[in-house]
Amino acid sequence: MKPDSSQPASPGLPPPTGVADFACNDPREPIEPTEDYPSLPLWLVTFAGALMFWGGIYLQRYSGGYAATTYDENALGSGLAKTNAVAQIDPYALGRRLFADTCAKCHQPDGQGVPGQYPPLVNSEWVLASGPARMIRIVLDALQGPVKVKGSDFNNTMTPWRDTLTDQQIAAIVTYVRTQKDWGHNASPVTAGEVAQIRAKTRNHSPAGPWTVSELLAIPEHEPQP
Amino acid sequence: MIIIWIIFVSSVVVLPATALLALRWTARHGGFDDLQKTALSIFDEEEPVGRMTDRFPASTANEKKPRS
Amino acid sequence: MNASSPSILRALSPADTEDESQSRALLAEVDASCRWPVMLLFSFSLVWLLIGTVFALVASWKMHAPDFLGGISWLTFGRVRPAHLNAMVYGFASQAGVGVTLWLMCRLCRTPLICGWMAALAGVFWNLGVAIGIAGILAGHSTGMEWLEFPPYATPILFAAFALIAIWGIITFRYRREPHLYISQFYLLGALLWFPWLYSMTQVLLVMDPVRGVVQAAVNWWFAHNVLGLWLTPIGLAAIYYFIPKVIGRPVHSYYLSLLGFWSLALFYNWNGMHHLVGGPLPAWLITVSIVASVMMTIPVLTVGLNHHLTMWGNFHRLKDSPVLRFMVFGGMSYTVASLHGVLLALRSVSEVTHFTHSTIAHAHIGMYAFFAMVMFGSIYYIVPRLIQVEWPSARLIRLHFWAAALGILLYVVPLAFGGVMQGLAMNNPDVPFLDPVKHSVVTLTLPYLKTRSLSGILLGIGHLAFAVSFIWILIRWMNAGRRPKTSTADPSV
Amino acid sequence: MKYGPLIFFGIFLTLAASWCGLVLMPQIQIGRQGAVRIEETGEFYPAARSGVAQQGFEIYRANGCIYCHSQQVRMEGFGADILRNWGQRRTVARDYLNDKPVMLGTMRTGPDLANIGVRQTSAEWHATHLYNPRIPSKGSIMPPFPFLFEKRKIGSHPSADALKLSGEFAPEPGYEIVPKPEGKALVQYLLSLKANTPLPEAK
Repeated sequence: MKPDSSQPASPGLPPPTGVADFACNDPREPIEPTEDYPSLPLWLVTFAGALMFWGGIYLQRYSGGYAATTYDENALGSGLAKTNAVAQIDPYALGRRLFADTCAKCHQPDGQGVPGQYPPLVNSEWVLASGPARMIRIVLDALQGPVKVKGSDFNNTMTPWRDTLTDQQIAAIVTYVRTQKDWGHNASPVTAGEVAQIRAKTRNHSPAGPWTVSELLAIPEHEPQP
Repeated sequence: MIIIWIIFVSSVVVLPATALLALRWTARHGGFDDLQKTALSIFDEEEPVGRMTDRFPASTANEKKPRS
Repeated sequence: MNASSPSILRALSPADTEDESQSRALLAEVDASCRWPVMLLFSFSLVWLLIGTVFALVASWKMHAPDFLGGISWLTFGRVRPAHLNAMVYGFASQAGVGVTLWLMCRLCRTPLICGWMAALAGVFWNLGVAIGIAGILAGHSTGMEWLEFPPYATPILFAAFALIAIWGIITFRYRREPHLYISQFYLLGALLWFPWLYSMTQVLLVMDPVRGVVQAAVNWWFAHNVLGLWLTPIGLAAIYYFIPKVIGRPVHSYYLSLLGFWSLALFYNWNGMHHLVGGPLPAWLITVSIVASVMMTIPVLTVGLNHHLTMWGNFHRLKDSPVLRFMVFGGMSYTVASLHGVLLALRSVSEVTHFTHSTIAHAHIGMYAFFAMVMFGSIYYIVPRLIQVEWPSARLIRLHFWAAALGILLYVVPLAFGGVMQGLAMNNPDVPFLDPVKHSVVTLTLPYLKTRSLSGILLGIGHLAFAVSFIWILIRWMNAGRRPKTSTADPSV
Repeated sequence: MKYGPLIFFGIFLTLAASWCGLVLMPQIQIGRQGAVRIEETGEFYPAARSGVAQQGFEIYRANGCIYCHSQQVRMEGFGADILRNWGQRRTVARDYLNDKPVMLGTMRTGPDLANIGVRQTSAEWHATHLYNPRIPSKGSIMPPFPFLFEKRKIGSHPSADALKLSGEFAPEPGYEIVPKPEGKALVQYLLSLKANTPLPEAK
């Protein structure tokens, strides 16, 4: 099948960049073997060089001295580790975040709980008690056995948070729940100090397991100051 | 952990050195002489330059008009 | 040993007319020898494509309707998703890739398929291995490592298939008649040799005598990313480098650039496996090395992209009447987009947001589908008519396939990449609760994007059905043509 | 370019280089890390997982939980893992010494589970959540795992670990939903996921 000469010479080829101008428009014209080869576009070579240079710098800067136990890329390599200043945390915001991660799993994000299983927190007489003493104890060592909340009965075992949450975190959660704006709560907030005091006082109770309603009712709502 | 540095330094020196040697050997043995011909090696001799060798099949099987 | 194939200079002198017929006969002989193995591989890869698409639709639907098929243990999301991944990667992509490799290697080496039984045997092993592997995953015997979920009783069969193909590749390359090494042969040889080494090394280090602790994650992601970089990408690029010049009848713009592209890919792609573990429990230097390698990948990607673009310069108007060119150019451009998106995702500050989100999935699908699958579709549309000397039955089906696939993958990738970034930003803001049925939360925020993904899945499914109908139709024609007396049908490519 | 051996050499060299860098070096550095003795408690960390929890690990692997849950806590200031109370500290290589395979996970469609055993200690909540995640956490897109549970006729009295279900989730009267051994094992595994032991390198 003869070369197709009816095809117009295609103007498409870009200006040859040092490419031997093989005569594509006249197929009869033999292609001379050429010695030179098309040189690389200069911008690509400089870009590659710049990238190599950046790579070396980045590798040296963020490799933490190639140590086996350096996980923070900013350590060792240079002094200025990324210090994120611990902003003054607003307890309400911290409480809301922790509530969403932990308590909401059972008491539901809207605080209504699950009828028959997990008691509600909204307008619960336990939450809006004048003093936080009983609520802090419940959060620390949990509650089990039959309990009446807003008229309906619950009988489930709650998980204790004594070993999981710090005093500041428990104070933030209790403050958040007691002063939740959407639920219309405005009971008194709680400080980490009060939680620490109760945590120390009830140290001997925790091995005996969660509180029961009768034990809690025996404790005054306001913690007697020492 | 001295073994790491031995491997590391040797690989950083040996690897590029072998690459450059291979490059020089290829250039000397005419590896890069005529790249343009290699680019043409996929074409048959009688395949004209610049002509399409693939198109949508004709709409009905029978009228298969050969396209110029 | 190799009959010196007629060089262009001698062919032009009139005395050499019989050379042309001789080279035309040689090509026909090469195609004829490849016919059965390659058609076998393409047919089975199409079967796996359809099975993988079904798994994909089930998995995607479960993302936003979790109770869908919820009660069946072997269809739970955790088993359907790895089944989809393996059906697509090892069932469809690798097998179609091997089919293209067989044909392309024979064409470029100008030698008929040597010991075709080896390729056919490999095909049988392959499908056996993938079938057993996927049954194992659905039964719950997955090894639990991403990209390596096949249980230990399936992987030896797969490795045997890979090894057979690699051996075949070396033999064909050894007895090649065309002295010149076209760039596609570089990539194909690379793919054929890299993958069996990679696969066997990983099986030894992770299944037979597992390394301890987090080093398993290092080996896992060294393997997983190199499956893409050293097996599928080279085959895809080899196909593009061959088919774009072949279809538009113009040699590749600069052979020199393609050499640079190959060697920089070989050097840098190897190293960037650990960008899947940014921020993870691995030494900082390991992750930094991979991030640097990922950024270095811009060099081969720009080189290859530039080379293809300049080859296509002045010929973009030809896209409208050539199906193969459409798939190839779409695949080539998606390769550049996928790689640059990958470089972006590898940077630490970006990875902090997008690491555990759906934008990783979007990146995976630009690379796997928009680049590799589309290139495979294009190659099949070019190769099959030349193998069985029968033209594709309907142009409308091919157009439907192209537009359904192209629009489908765009509808998949763009919303999911964007949704992934929003998900990441919300996840990094501790005040946004992770799950809240009513208020703005991370899970409810991603739901619309997951629904658009299911929509795009349906569109892709339509494209695959169109492809399947087209493929079965041409097989039927081939069967009928087989019975008709052998008339010398004109070479369909003219 | 006509020379095959050069290509084989190049292909082998590049793969060998990356194998040395990304596989051999980490194996040399942290491949032979052992458990470390914790001063306050005197035990070794990481302790081997109990039998039931190990069976739970196999159920976790078989059902592909890693495709939506990660098990790695990133450091303070890189993502909000610690602020979201997903962990008290970042996880390091030593936390995963006994896992085969390591379940780091790359997707967080669901929350990170590296420290779930500390954050959610109620086995009953986990069992109900696994049976149907929409019971305890409404709006969840996690698939249900009813095949890890079985519906049984109530014998003389309801069994201890029957799930407390109400409303449309409860089985018909006279029946109860009880976790199979696989279900119990998975719950025990989840409860065993704790990453709060202080380690020197995890500051």
